Amino acid sequence: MTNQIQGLSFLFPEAILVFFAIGCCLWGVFTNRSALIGTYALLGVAMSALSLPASFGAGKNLFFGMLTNDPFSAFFRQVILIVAGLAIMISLDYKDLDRADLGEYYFFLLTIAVSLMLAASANNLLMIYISLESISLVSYIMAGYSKRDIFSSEAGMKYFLFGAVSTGMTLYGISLIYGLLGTLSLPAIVGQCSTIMSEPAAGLALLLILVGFGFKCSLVPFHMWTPDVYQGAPTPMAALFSVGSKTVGFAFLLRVFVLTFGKNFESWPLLASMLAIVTMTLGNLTALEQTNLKRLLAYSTIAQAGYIFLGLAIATPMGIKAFLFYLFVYALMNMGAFGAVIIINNSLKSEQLEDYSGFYRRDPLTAVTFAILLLSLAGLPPLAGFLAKFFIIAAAVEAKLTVLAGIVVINSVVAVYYYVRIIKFMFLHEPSGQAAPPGPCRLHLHLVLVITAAANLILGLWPHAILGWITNLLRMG
Amino acid sequence: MVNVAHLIPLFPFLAFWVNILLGKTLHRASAWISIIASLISMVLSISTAQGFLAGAGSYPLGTWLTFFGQPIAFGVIVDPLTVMMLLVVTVVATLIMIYSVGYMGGDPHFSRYFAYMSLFTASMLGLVLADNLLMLYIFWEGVGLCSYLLIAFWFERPAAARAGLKAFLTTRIGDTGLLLGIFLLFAATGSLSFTDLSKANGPEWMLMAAALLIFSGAVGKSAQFPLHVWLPDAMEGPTAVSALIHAATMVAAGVYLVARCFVLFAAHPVCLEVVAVMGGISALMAASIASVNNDIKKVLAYSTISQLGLMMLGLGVGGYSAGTFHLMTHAFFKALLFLCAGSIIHGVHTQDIRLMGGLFYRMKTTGITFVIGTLAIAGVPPLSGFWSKDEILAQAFGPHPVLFITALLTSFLTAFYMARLMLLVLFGKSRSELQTHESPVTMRFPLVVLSFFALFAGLLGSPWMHHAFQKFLAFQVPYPSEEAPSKFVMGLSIGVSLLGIGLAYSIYILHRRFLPEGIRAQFGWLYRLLMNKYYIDEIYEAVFVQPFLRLCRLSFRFDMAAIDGVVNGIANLVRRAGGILRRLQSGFVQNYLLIQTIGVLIVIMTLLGKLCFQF
Amino acid sequence: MIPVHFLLEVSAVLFCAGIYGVLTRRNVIGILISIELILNAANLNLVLFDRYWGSTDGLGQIFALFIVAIAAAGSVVGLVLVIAIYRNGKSIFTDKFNLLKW
Amino acid sequence: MFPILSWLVFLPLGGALVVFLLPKKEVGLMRGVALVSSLAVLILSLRLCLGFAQGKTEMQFVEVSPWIPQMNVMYFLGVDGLSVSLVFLTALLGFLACAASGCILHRQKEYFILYQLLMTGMMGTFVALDFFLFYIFWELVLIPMYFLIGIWGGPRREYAAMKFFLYTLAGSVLMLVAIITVYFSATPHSFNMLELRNVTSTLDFPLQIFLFLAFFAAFAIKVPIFPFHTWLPDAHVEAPTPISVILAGVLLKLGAYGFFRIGFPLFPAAAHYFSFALAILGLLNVLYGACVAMAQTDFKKMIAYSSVSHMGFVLLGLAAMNATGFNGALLEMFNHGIITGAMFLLVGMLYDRAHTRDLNQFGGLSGPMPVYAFYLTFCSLASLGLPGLNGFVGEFLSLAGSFASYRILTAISALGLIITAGYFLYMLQRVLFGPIATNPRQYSDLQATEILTLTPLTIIMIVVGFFPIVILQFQETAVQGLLKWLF
Repeated sequence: MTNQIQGLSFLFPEAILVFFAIGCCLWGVFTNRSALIGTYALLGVAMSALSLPASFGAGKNLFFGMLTNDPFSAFFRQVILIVAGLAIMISLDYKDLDRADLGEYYFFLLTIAVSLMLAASANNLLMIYISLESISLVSYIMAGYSKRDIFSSEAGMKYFLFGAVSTGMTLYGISLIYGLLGTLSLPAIVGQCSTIMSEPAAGLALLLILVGFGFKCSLVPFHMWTPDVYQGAPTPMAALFSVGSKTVGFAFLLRVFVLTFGKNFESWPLLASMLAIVTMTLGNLTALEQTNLKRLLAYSTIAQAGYIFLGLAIATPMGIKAFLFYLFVYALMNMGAFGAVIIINNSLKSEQLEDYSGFYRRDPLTAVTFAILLLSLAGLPPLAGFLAKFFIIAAAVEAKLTVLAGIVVINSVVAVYYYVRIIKFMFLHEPSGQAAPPGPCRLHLHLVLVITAAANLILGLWPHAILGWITNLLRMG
Repeated sequence: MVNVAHLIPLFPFLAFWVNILLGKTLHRASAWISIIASLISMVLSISTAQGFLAGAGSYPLGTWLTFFGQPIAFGVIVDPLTVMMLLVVTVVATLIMIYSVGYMGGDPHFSRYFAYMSLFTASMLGLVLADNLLMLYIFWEGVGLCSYLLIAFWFERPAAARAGLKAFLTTRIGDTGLLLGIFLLFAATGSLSFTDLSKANGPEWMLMAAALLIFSGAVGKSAQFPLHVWLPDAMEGPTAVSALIHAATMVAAGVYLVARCFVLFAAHPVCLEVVAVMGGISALMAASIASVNNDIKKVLAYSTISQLGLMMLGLGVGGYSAGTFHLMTHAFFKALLFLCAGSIIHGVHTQDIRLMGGLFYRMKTTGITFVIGTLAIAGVPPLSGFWSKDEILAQAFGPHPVLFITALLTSFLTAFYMARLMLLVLFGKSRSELQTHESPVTMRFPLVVLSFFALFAGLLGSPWMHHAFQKFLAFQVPYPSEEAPSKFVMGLSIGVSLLGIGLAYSIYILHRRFLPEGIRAQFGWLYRLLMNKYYIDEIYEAVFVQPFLRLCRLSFRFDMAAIDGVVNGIANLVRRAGGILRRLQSGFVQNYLLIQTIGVLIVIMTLLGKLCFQF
Repeated sequence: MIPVHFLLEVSAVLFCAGIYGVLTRRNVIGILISIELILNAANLNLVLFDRYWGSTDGLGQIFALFIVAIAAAGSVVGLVLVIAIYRNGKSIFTDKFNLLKW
Repeated sequence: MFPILSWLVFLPLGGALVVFLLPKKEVGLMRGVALVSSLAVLILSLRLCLGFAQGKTEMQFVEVSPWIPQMNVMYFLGVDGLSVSLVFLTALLGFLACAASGCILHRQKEYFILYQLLMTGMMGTFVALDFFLFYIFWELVLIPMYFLIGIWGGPRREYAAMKFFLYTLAGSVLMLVAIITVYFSATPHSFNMLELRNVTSTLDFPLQIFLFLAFFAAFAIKVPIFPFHTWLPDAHVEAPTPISVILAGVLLKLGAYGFFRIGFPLFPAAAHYFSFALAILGLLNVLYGACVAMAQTDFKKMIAYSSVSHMGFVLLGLAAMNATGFNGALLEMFNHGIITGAMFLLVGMLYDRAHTRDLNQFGGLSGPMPVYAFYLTFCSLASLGLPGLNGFVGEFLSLAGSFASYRILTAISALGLIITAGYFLYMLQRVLFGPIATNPRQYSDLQATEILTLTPLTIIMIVVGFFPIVILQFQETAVQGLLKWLF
């Protein structure tokens, strides 16, 4: 029983989030319009974050091994809370939400956050499936959140159909694993899996599992939903999908494929690195000709997922380190970038690239911070994005996979084109048409941008803290 | 004894800067700054000469740079050759500058002209003082620059600008050879110093190649065949410039260079042979062209080429002192001739000799000095040209019959065309209504002084003064002793000179025709060939210049189309690939699922295949 | 006693039928039903393997129950989205929805 | 000890911050700040040169402190004979180009911020001795440069800026892979450029070749070496005058400097192996660049291709693998910076008056613009390698050095001297000589400020031309040290 009580203390941050989510829901029942609901939700995330360190003291295996309290879970939960906080902040000033049911909106948002956090600690395939589904179900709704918007509905629909099939495949894979081993607990599987890996069914099962996870991370060929959903969904949600869901997807991949099956799954490095390469290349190439910003960012996230996944594919300590660092930095970069898209959409009512012309003249702060974020995404020094890519390349080189490193760098050159093209429109072009007055000051959004841009700059030059954290974490994990 | 030799070029150099920077304020006074600077140089040169006679010699000044671990010193060489050159250059330069005061009087860029002249003087003096090939090369290019600037001095004239370009480029071809020669010499011997040349030992072929490459520099500078084409065009510059640079001093630098490196050539008979043959070709070719040309300056220009060729020939047949002797006398009488021509042009405002005539009576001083110059170059004793030319003929006589005949023929032609020039310009009746006037005193004074030199400078090397000049040159220099001219050679030389003058007289004064009908009809092709300078310019244009320019345009097009095309092509290819790949995203969700399923199937196939077949 | 492999084959057929349905049906409701087939294939597997391993904790069966519940929730969400899209696009055929593409 | 190198690198950044804080309208003040900061950099660099001990092979003014200890990245700055003259060149051209930035007529605030950022990047590249730091500075140059060309450039600025950015980036990312490979080859892993050579020179030969080629990709594009040069004419032509000055004067040197600092010392075997290939590339650069320059009608493009040609001499000197060649290459880098900087300034001055760069539209400018004519002639002569001016010494030493190693090849590339003279004089003929252009009134002669920006450069041309020892003395020892290491 002590185990379970300890477990409750572990779940304290999640509990706070649930509490605030229900609060949001109730508040929304009474008044729907209050912008304070968002602030309230933000408060919930903040309190949850404050309570997070205390939860690390709980034991390692919780709830009959359904959850684990390992360093990775700690890492992912922190990332998720940061992302959730940023998502709420960019939602606060999202104009298209002005007439929506805010109570509902923040309820769902916090629910996703809770599911993400649970997923981060899931240590049993059953738990993984449940958390995966609970993230997905809420996400489908959120993607189709703008009820009167056909684009949003279509996005929701596509997300749902694609997701349901993918998770169905994963489920089938899990059932096969259960059939092969008779257990779903990951630590138990570690001990046994060496016996089954020669069976074709094991490979089939793992591959089917990979479908669902790859769907979350939008790895090629499980990525097809990504651009459509990001484009149609409300922008803060797209941001959350692109970062939160991906974080969890990668957490699953790390836990299942690297930590659990890793050593016995001989095809993994080859399979994963092929997938990573295809992912980054396809993402980058397809992004080149995009004109809708959200769609462009969607393809960019696909490419970024490829880089991140390469860290897992290499799966050396250096690879894992690079993977974690990249994921962290990616969360910051991408949230900021989507924030910038929201600001610009607020003032221009457009997400088309050509309408970004001369945006620098209208709102220099946004333009400059957005440019920093884009350059960081492109991986140019001295920004954090560079360091992240640097580690990935370093991991590849260290593992004597110099060819992979070469592919990564060439990809990053291709990527620069479309990132810089956005910058080109914002800075090099003159504003077209009549100069619309800049929208009202959107404090939160600017704050998000400044924070993420500054973080990218600082992490690029002084990554000590994060690096130390990750190194420490790897030593413990 | 104070060494002052290194200060000689300094003053003209300072004068250059003063004139170029303060030109606007100085205006007329800039001429006197340049003249005074040259005068100081002249005085210093004389004192250097005295010092040399008193036993002073070369001395180093410092290190310029390190070259393959060897310091390249810049130092001053003081030997008979240098002393002679110093005196010639300073005297002629000073006189010509004085002349220019009058000649360039009305020019708006008066001070710039004198600045360039001073810079030239400085470079030329530096050239003759340089004690190693590298320093020589530096000043060598310096005089080339001044030549360029002064040829293109009247920049509004497109022809002048073109001529400047041509001069610089043509000489640069030779200079590049010289540079390579310097490299090669250094590679072979490890030294560039002139004093080390005599003990130069290295691979035979390298030394030979070096000597030939060095000679190519001389060919360019001294306008020898095949790089002679620039000199006639260079006559676009002011005539005083032509006198100083393109007659007396700079073009002689090539001869000076060969003389300076004479030991190197002398050690390889083949090289000497080449020098002699090239000189002979140039001499005869230029002399033949000069015989038909109608531009007073061009005639003199070809005459210069011819005379320089003769000097080369002299050096080539081993006549070290003969060549240099002719260099000195030529400097005086050719400068004189050019200045006279300048004076005439100044008076009649045309350069076409067919429009002149009878000027002797209206321009007394110019006329008399012109006659003296003509007789000197034609080799009429006892004027200076006779003695020096005689030396060369004497050297060639005997061992080199072909060269000797060439030289003799050149002498004949020289006498002929100079007489033709003189007769057409000065005598006979005026053939057009040209206003003429005698030139101002600043222009006449140098003429008188130079004609004095033209009259008597040759005596220094005559038997009457026991070949003092030759002995002076051989002083401290271990060169092979040379033949003294025999009576036979002398007689022959006088004979061809008089023959040439006589022929010209009979054609142009007695028959008063430019060319008798019969001859013209019979030798029409020859005449056209000569009038067109053997079509060498046209051949160069067609064989080198135009194909090269075409090559340049072609390479530019290649650059744009091929190289940049590949770069842009790759970029476009990548972008187009993106454009195609995005079409995969059809918008139909079931297509997406299909792609996903196919992807999974492919992976399964490979994985299963790998498991089953262990590939 | 039905042989294990027989049931496994049934579930595999179910799974493939589900995938096939998902790929071929143009009606969203039809696709929803096909998804249920996939889930049920997994359910069948889980229950089968539970028996096969003779597990004491009944993990497979519990999992199956979870799936049933989640599938129900999933269907609800799916139907919600079908209604939303019908309201906006007046159609529930997937080949009518390709506003978002390229 | 006064951290002079840090000051040199980060002073412009401070200037950029100050400009950032100024209100947008205070254009004069911004210019003032930028000028003062670049002047301070210039003075500091002079101080550096004066304090530089010439007889020492090792690094001087070294600043070391740990930076990212997890990766063993150090903040490691220092100069030796290879870099000190380039630091001075950067500071000088930085100052002069800043002074010539009057032609920037809009968005001055951004301009001066970016300009000073660029200065930091360039300066940092020359003094960084830690690979990681070096790479950061190396890439840092790209971003401001992109904006500087893209915002203030000519009609095709966006194309040129993007091309420059992507092309140079493509090269440098390969260098990044090589840097990381080198990093892992050492135990303990290290980014220290100086110590790594002990490790890298012992790697197996194929690996050395591979790494050298990766570095080569980065440097070759920057130099630029034929056939990787096509970004250069576009970028140079489109960039505004001060940026062209920086591009040609400093940026191209980064590549050649890379060979000296990294390519050769780290991979001596590869350097020996490739030296003949480098010499051939140098020959191609010289001749091809000169030929293409000859065919130009655009003044700026001509100068741009002349840069290609001149950098060929640097390559020849580099490939010579002897002291004279190395000295010549280093000196030629310095000289080319000075001369081409001045040339671009001159082109800019003419463009400001005529609003065209078409060489066929000019003529007879010697008349209305005698001072301009003087400077243009002077710089052209320096560029075509007239003895007595600095261009000659560098070319001479480079050629002499390579002649000792490759006779025929050098003899062929000496043809470049003739062609160079050809296109420069042809340019002079078209611009300065001939009948006076149609509207002489618009060609006012140079103003005092313009003369002031040109004069220091011309003085340097003369001083170095007559006393090359002024520059050579700095690099002599370092070159000896490098050679000792190579053989």
